[in-house]
Amino acid sequence: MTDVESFRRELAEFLERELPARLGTLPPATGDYWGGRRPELPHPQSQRYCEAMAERGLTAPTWPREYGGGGLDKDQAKVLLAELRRLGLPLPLVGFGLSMIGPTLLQFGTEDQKREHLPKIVRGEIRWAQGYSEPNAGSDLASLQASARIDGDELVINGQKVWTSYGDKADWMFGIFRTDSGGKKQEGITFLLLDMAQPGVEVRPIKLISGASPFCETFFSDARAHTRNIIHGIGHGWTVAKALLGHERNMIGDVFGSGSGARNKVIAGNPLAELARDYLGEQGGRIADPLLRDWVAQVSMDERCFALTAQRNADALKAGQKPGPESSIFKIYGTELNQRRHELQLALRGPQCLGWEGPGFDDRELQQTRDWLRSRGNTIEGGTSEIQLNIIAKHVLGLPD
Amino acid sequence: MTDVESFRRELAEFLERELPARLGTLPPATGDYWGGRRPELPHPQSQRYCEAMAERGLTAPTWPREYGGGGLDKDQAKVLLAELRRLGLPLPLVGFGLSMIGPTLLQFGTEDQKREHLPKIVRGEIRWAQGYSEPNAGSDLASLQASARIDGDELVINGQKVWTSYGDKADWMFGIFRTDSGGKKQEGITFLLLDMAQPGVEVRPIKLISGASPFCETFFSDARAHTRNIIHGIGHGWTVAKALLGHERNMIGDVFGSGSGARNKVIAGNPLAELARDYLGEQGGRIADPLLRDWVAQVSMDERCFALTAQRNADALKAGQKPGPESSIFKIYGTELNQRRHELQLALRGPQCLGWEGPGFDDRELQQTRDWLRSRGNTIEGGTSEIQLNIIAKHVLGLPD
Amino acid sequence: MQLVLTEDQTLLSRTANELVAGSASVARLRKLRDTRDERGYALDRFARMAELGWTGIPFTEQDGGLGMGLAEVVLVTEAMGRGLAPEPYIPAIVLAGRAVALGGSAQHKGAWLGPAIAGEKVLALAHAGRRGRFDLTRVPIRATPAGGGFRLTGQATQVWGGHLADAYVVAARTAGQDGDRDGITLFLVPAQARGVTSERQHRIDSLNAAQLTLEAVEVGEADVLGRGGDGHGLLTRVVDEATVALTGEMLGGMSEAFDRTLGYLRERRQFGVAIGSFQALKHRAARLYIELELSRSAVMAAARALDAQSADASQLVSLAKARLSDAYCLIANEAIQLHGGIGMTDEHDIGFFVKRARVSEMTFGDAAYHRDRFAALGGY
Amino acid sequence: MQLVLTEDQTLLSRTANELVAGSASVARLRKLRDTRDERGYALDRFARMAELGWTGIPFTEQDGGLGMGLAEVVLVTEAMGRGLAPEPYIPAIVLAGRAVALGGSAQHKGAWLGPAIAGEKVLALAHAGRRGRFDLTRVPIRATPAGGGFRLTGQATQVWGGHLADAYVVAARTAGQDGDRDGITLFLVPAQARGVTSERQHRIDSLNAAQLTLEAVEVGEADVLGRGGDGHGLLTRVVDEATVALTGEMLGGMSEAFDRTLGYLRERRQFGVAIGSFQALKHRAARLYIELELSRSAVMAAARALDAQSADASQLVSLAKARLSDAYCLIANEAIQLHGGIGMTDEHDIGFFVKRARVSEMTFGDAAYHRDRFAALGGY
Repeated sequence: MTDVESFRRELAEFLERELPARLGTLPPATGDYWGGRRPELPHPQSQRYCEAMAERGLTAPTWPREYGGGGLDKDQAKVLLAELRRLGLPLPLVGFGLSMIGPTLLQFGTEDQKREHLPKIVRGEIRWAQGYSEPNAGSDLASLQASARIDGDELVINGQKVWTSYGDKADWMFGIFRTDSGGKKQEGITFLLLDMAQPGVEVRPIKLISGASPFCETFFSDARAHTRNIIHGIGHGWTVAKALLGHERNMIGDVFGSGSGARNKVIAGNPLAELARDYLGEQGGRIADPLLRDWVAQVSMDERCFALTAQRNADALKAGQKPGPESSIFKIYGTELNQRRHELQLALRGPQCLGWEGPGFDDRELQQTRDWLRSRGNTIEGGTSEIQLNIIAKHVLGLPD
Repeated sequence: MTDVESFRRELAEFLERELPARLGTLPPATGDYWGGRRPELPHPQSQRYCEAMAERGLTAPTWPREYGGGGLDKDQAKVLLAELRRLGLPLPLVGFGLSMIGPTLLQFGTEDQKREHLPKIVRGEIRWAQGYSEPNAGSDLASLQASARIDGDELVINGQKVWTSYGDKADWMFGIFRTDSGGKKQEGITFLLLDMAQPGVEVRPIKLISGASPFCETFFSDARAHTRNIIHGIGHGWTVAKALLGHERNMIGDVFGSGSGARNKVIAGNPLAELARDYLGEQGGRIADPLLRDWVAQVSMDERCFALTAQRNADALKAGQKPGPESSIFKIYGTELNQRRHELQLALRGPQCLGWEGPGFDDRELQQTRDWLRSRGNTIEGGTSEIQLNIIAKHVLGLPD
Repeated sequence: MQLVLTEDQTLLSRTANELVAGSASVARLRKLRDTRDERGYALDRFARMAELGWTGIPFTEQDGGLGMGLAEVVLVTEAMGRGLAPEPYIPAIVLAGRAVALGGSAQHKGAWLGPAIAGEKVLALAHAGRRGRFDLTRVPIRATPAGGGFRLTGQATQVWGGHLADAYVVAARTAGQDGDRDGITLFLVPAQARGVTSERQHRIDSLNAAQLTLEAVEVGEADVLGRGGDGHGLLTRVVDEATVALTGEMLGGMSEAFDRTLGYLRERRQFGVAIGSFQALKHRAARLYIELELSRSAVMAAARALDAQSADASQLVSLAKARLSDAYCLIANEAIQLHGGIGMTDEHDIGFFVKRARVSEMTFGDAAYHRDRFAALGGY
Repeated sequence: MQLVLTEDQTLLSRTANELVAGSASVARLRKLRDTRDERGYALDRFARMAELGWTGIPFTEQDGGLGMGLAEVVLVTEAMGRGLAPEPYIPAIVLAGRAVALGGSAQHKGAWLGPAIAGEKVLALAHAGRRGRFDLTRVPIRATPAGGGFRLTGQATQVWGGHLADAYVVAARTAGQDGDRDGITLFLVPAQARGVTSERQHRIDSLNAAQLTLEAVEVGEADVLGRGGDGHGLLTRVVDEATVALTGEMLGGMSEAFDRTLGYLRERRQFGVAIGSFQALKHRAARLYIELELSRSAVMAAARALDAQSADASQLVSLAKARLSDAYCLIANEAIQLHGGIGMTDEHDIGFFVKRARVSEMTFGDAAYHRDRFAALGGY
């Protein structure tokens, strides 16, 4: 392996001297840049920063160089993150290209497919969306009906997908479609890549009870994909889809504090306790309301336990143990814990948690109310808690069907 | 209907003048008398009191006179209870004869069967036990295997029953046995009455984790019953058994406060609050520990709600509505509530709840600990909570199988 | 106390459900919300409720009412809860209206109660500030002596039904301070009075609410409801009554949310079967059903206890509000989970119940507040 | 802090499980109970633990120990919890033994700690009275000055491992009163000392416990552990260490109860199928599994934090004890319910875990006590 220290030095040189020299100001660590044909810029320099980093493959540090990646090993990648943190720089690029379809292509793609798609992901040229769920295929994903019919060297796609995250902002979609209705439902499913910028594809945002619209419905009427964008072959899409779902579940687990989140919450004082003090006052240095104080302690302790379990899991992986279906517990517990945290915050704020907009409520109150409403979906999206419990019962506990 | 007032007068005459004149002292209201061939006497006069009452059918007030009952209507029966309460007298007789097999015989028995068995129940001569569950037939009762083979005008019984309440004290058993192993498991079940005082019947008490042994195992090896003691005909026992289970579930519901229990608990101050004061002290008139105070309030409120629901159910029955499977909620909620009440009492007593016997713990502490252990069985016996939930989901909510 | 409906009550319940319940009614609330309707409810609907006599239920006949009680009120509010009817029946009639009925003079009743029962004028009651939480002694309006009377100054928040109301019952602090029961006075203040401004507030349930600001509003003896400085008792009484009315509404809302969820469990198919056939979901549904049954008993008992003014009435009010708060929120959360993704969409109606559940929970005290009150009233 | 076992720790864990875990070991406890064994555990077993070096784990090498820590102790106690081993490892070694190690003089260590580590003498610690609940400032023994020293009088209850112990570490009040941290002194009192009587107590878990009565027991400076009047800190420290050791035992007990329940779910057939195939039971089992995983993390973290004497060590101790108390009781209750009737019989082993769960919960503070402590240590 290369000498980590020399790597750090040349990286620092690039980040501290060369980049500023070329770009002038660099974007701050806040605000994610998702790239794409119609990129949203959290900072005027976000795109140029991304491109400059991409030249060295630093948007996808561990991907092989031949596909535009940085070809770094784990230690070097850690150094990169450390340096970015040290210099207060953001990740140059985020998105489902890097987190979902990229790794999937590296695992299942042909040489041509990798060469065609990975470099564009690395450079942030294409923003990707996921086409999985359908109105009648939620927990029972394999019963999907959106169809792809072979027509020469193209596939003709009809049907509907739902819960497409940021579908209205995406350029290409990776998804699963039915190419054969006979036989077992898991068979006859094909994993496809398709360009969403075509007449046969229509995207409609879905408004949630929280008022936000992070998801979309996608309608296909004779949309077209090229057969060279079939991943892992006709009828073998289910294998690819399941592998990708694994990445997704772990990703969600991370978001809900199994990673940094919950751990930092604890280390950086206790915001719940601060909120309680603010709304309930204190007596003798303690939160004045003993029941809510106890509830704050309970949630804080559960978050600490959850973070410790995530650390134990990470330490076990470092020690060479394989990740198993136990990781389902992070999805279940992390999302439910987030919901409980929000319910607690409602209780702490009392009637001030009831605002939707306008006078009488401050911004944090209004935001928290919406976050609470949004959190109700956490235990549904990305595999419901019920499905996760089934997985644990079957694959971890070995209980019979 | 007869004039209730005149009935009350003559009843009072009998209870206040005639009875004491004949028996001298009467037993106090405490301590149940179960009768039987080897009766246990909570009070020296218990048996004579029972017999004297039985002469007028007052041990089974509402049963028809021709079978030894009192032939009273509902209002007269209420008068009887009121008078007993007023005079501080106990019920003259309790047991499964009066509460379970008696009503079942009145519903399903032949004239001969009624004439043979009911009078002995009324007079407290025979104590009855129930033979239902088996080691491999618990929730799935219909899969029972204990067999009864016809042999002339007798049945030859082999196999095992468990959870026979007070089986070691009973004289006769009513139970269900397999007379036909072919066909649907609910068919080929026959409801039998048999004398337990015979060589082929062996009874062993089951010791529970609480140390008590209210239940027994009963072993049959070529035990004998007469065919005239088949109820409702060969192979039709399941119908009888289910009807009887209904009586039992409602009985258990009553025991756990749906009836008098919980209601009185509330009206008569709050013993939980007293216990909390005793073990935790108070501050400003309130239980000193705010969390346990809240828990006391929660359990007390749940008990009140449960009692009100039982009252609402009773009022609806009075108003002419039929009892439905909703009554399953009394079994589930009543037993779980009793368990929660015990868990709370453990918490109130703290480490003093840990005693089994001997020094360092007072009698109430020791008794409560055993009652708690015993209460864990409440949600299992008489139809597990899980079975009750299935019943509600299917028969009340109409959810599909 | 009989926990069963009389024939008249059964009839009233049926009529109420016919008029205000049913799925169309949620569409009505949705429309009022999406068109940003200025009032947030339909005046003509409210007038119709008056025609049917519902607004007169809790008032004596000499006050122009029907001389019935909360046992009947909760049947109306239960139907309103099922249909998420936004009309201010509880705040205008049960809360403010009853305050005028119990504490008002003949003039007050003539000028305000009569028209309120007739559905011609809308009343509201203002007693809570932004940090008062549920404490009825922490009123945000201060009354300072001025001439013969007082000047009222301060800001009340989340005044239910307070936007475009014609007059306000205002709980003001005439003496003492937060925490004191004495020194609170209820005043009847017309919306037109100088110094009165109300501003529409938008809460998650889309029902009518307002922030009421009083600046040196002049009031006199003639505007006092009940006895001056003695308003806490009256306020507690009408809040108890409105709380029971609200638990009736909550019972209707959670029953409707539960029924819709059951329907979804029967219809929604995954893995080739109705999801209602999965035992884990069956057991959860059965547990919710138990909560519903217990809740109904609590509501009926609290209403009858208040009507009979029995000694433990306030305890039963807290019993009902605590239980309904927990049960409605539980059922609402489970309703979304059991609906899955579709339940998270604004397009689906179930979300309206989830939002209404929260507002109801936080109105007149949450479960913890009422457990504490139940214990205190129980002497521990 | 690494939350993963080293190779040595893995090896220790395996040995410990081989010696004390396994179903036979529950039969051993049953026999000790049913024969009303005078001591309630096996001295030779305890000696064997000493031979294997387990009793030396938490002590420095100059004290004759192995210089390891609680990270290793919890591996031993976890195995003991799985096997419900009644030997007084926690009370004699971790609780009383560590008190002597941390506060004792060379004489104390020579006379008592060495033999304790060798398994030749059994120590116990007495600090709780019948109404003290979990408060470490409410010690039932009073010390009154007498000559150069003190006279100790009072009665301590539920002294774990205290029956037939050879010496007692006694927490006595030398100044101040209940609630004061100052004024508590720890004395080392031989069982033979005049005025010392201990009486066997029978608790539901059938483990060794005693009521210790002191009547004017004479002690002097030489019998003091740590600094006089300053015993609360030392007591808190060793109770924290013993608490972590106990959470290890609880983790073993709940793991065993869970495994046995899983086994029953797989084997027990009703309605023609294994009851473990019913989804409602599956989901409950999966929830218990999550609790197990979180509990293990808490135990490992607390042990390592105490070993490293990190700033938040005591908070992590409370984190672990609160979680394990709730989780063990939950799993024990579910274990009976899922076993059905057979689980209620004394003949079945599962009941032993149910009983041990309760005693563990109520030892060194229940979940509510430790949530309060966690919050207080967190500054709120």
